[in-house]
Amino acid sequence: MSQLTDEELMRKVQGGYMVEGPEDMTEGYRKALRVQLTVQADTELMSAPSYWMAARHAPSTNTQVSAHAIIQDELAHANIAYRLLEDIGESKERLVYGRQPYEFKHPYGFDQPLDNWAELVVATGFFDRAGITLLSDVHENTSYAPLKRALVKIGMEETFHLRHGEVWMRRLAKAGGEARELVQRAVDWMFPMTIEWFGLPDDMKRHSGQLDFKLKGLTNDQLRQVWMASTVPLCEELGLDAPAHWDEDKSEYVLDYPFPCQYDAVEKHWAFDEGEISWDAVFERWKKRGPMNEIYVESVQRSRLDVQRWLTA
Amino acid sequence: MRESVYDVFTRKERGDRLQHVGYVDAFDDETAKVYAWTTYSEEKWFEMCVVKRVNVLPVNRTDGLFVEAQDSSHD
Amino acid sequence: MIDALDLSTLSDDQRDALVRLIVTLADSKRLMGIRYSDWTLGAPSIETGVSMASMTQDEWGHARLLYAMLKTLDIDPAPFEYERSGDKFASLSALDREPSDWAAVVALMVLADGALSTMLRSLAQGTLEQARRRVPKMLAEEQYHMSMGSAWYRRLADSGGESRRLLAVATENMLPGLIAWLGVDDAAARSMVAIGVLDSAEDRLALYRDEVREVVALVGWDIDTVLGTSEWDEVRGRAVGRPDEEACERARGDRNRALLVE
Amino acid sequence: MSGGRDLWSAPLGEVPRDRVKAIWKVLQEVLDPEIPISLPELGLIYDVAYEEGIARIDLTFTATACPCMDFIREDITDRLLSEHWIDRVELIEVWDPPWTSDRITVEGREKLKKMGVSA
Repeated sequence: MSQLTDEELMRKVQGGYMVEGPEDMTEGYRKALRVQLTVQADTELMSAPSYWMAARHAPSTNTQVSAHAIIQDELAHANIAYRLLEDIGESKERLVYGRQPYEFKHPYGFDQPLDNWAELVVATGFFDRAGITLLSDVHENTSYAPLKRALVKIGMEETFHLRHGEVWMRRLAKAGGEARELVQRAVDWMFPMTIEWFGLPDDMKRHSGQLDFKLKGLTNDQLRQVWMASTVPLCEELGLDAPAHWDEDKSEYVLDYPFPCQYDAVEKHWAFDEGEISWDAVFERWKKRGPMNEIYVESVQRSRLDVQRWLTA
Repeated sequence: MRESVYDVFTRKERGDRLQHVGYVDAFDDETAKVYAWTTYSEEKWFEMCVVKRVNVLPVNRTDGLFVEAQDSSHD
Repeated sequence: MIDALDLSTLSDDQRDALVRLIVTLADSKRLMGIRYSDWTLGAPSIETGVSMASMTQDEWGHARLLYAMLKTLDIDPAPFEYERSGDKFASLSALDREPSDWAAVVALMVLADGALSTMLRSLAQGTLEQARRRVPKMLAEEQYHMSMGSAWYRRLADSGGESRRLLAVATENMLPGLIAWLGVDDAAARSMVAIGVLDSAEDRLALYRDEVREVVALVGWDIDTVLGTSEWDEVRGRAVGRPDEEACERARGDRNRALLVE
Repeated sequence: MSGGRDLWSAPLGEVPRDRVKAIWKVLQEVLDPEIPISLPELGLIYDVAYEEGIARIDLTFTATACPCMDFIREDITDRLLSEHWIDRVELIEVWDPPWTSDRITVEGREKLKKMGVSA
C-alpha cells in the first residue's frame, strides 16, 4: 500500500501518473477501483446467461454461432475483470461462486429475460453499446495501467458485438412484418432500460472518487449523451421509434418521456403515462432485482461447487 | 480446486515482440493452453505461449505480482 | 495421392450410403455443439466456460461445412437443417440426452468428439474429394477439444470417489453406441469402404481404441472388450433412439423461424 | 471494425487494363472486421479471377465457425460492386490448404507483390 494520502495520489494521477498495482494505491483508490471493477465484471458475467437463453433458440446455425462468439467474449471479459480484482486483494472465487444473486452489481437490464432473436440483437446493439461507451471512457482516462491494457482486447471485441447488433437490427427491420414488429418491441423496452443503466443524473450524483482518482473521465449524463448520439440516429435510419430526439436549442439529445419512470418487468412495459418517479423508487426496484436474477446467477454457479468437492475429496 | 496462475504471451506477426497479454487460472499446463487460446482470441496470433507465474522470476523489483507469486509458491 | 471418386458414377445405393454418412456426421456435430453450449455457463470455471463456448462454435462450423457437402450430390441441405422431425436425426446416440453432470460432458469431449474425429480422419484420407479438402481444417480445430477433454478426464479420474464413479458411468453409457457407430459394417458402410471413401470397420475401431485406451483404463474400462450395441438403425446409420425434442427444436431454430432472414 | 469502410477510396475512374491486378489492389482496402489488417495480408484470399463483369474470389476464413464470415463477404462484395466494371461478385469458400497463422502478411504480401501491387 502506498504511503501517500488520497489527495496526494489524486494530484499525481491527474498529472499522468499510472498506478501499476496495490503497492502504488491508497486505500481510497483501492476501494473506488474495487467498486468500478466489480460492476464491470458482474455486468460482463451476467450478460452471458442473458444472451445464452436467447441464443439457444436463435433461428439458424450461423446465428447461434455468432451469438456464442459474443458469449465467449463476454465470459472472457468477465474473467479478466475478476482477475484484476484478485490482483488488488479480492477473491475471484468468492466473487463469482460465493455470492448470493442479489449481491451482484450488474445493471437491472441483465436481470431481464431475452425472449427471442430480435431481443438478443437489440441487446447487442444497445446494451453492448452502453458497455463500450462506459469502457471506452475508462480506457481513455483510467490511471490504472493493468485495466488500460486489458481494455484494448475488450474494445476490439465489443466493436464486433456492436456491428452484429446493427447489421441484424437492419436486416430484421428491412424484412418487415413480424421481424420488424419484434425489433420495435425490443427497442421499446430496451431503450429506456439502457438510459436508466447510466445511473443518477449529474446534479444528484453522490461523490464516488472515480473522477478524482481518474478511474473514468466522463460523467453519467455525458455518457448518456454519447450513447444516444449513436443509438438515436441508428434507430431513425432504420425507421424504428426511439423515445428521444436531438434538441437544436439545447444542443443535446433529450428524452421524450418522463425520466426516471416505473417499469413492469412482467409486461416489459415502461409506464410513461404514470409520470416521473423518484430515484429512490428506481433504487428500490433495482434492489429487488429483475425476474431472471436468481436463474442467471444459479446457471453460472451450478457445477463449481460439485466439481470442487470432487477434486478436493 | 487447486488452480495456478498462468501468464499469457503472444507475438502478433513475424518480427514482432513477444508481449504479455493477460493470464488465466488452470489446474495444469494442458488446460492452461486451451484456456489461454480461447480467452485471448482477439487477434490471429502468430505465436502464443503460457508460463506458470511462479516461474517468472523478478529481477529488480521487490513488490508487484511476480514477487507475490514467488512468495505464495512457498506454501 | 489416391484418385478422387467420380460422384457421377455412383449407384443409387452408394449415393444413399454416402448421404447417410455425411448426415450422421453433420447431425452429430450440430448436436455436439448444443450439448457443449449447455455447459458454457455451468462449466466449473469461467475459463472452462470460455473454452466450451469456443468449442460449441467449432462444432457448428463443422456441421455447416458437412451439411454443405450434400450440395456436391445436388441435394439441398436446407430441409435437413430446418425441417426434419427428431426421429430422422442421425446423430450419435451418446448425444441423445443432455449430459447430467460435468463428468458426462468430459466423457463426451473425449469419447464422442473423439469418435467423430476418428471417422473424419478416415474420411479425409479417402477418395471423397470434398472431404479431403475440408476435413483437415476441422481436425486441426479438434485438437483443442481433445487436449481439454483428456486433461479433464485424467483430473476427474485421478481424484477418485464421486467424480471417478460418474466418469465411469458416463463412459459405460456412451461406449457401446460409439463402438457400434465407428465399427459399422452393414451393407451401406461396406459400400463406402469398397469405393475407398472410408477405411474398413476394423481399421477405424483399431484407431479409436488406441486413442482412448489409456484414458478409459483410468476408470477401469478395457476398451478392447467393449462391444457395440446391437440395436442398430440401418436407415439412419446410428443406434436405435433419438435426441430429445427440445434439442431438435433448437437445431432447427423452430422458435425464431420468423426471424430467419439471412 | 467497419471492415475499414471509412478508409475505402473512391472507385477507379476508368476500366483498368489488368482487372485481376486491380481487384487485388481494391481488396487491399478491405480489412478484417476484427483487426486492422487487410484480407490479402491476413492470407485469406487464395485466388482472384475476372471475366465479363464477374469477379470471382476464392477465399478462406481463419476458423470454420468464424463469426465474421458474414461481414467479410459483405465488405468484399460491397467494395467490389462499387467499381462500375464489376457487375457481380462470386465468393468461393475454400478450405484447402487450411489457414494457419503462417499465412499472415508474408503470403499476403507475396501475392500482392506478384500481382505488382505495392503492399
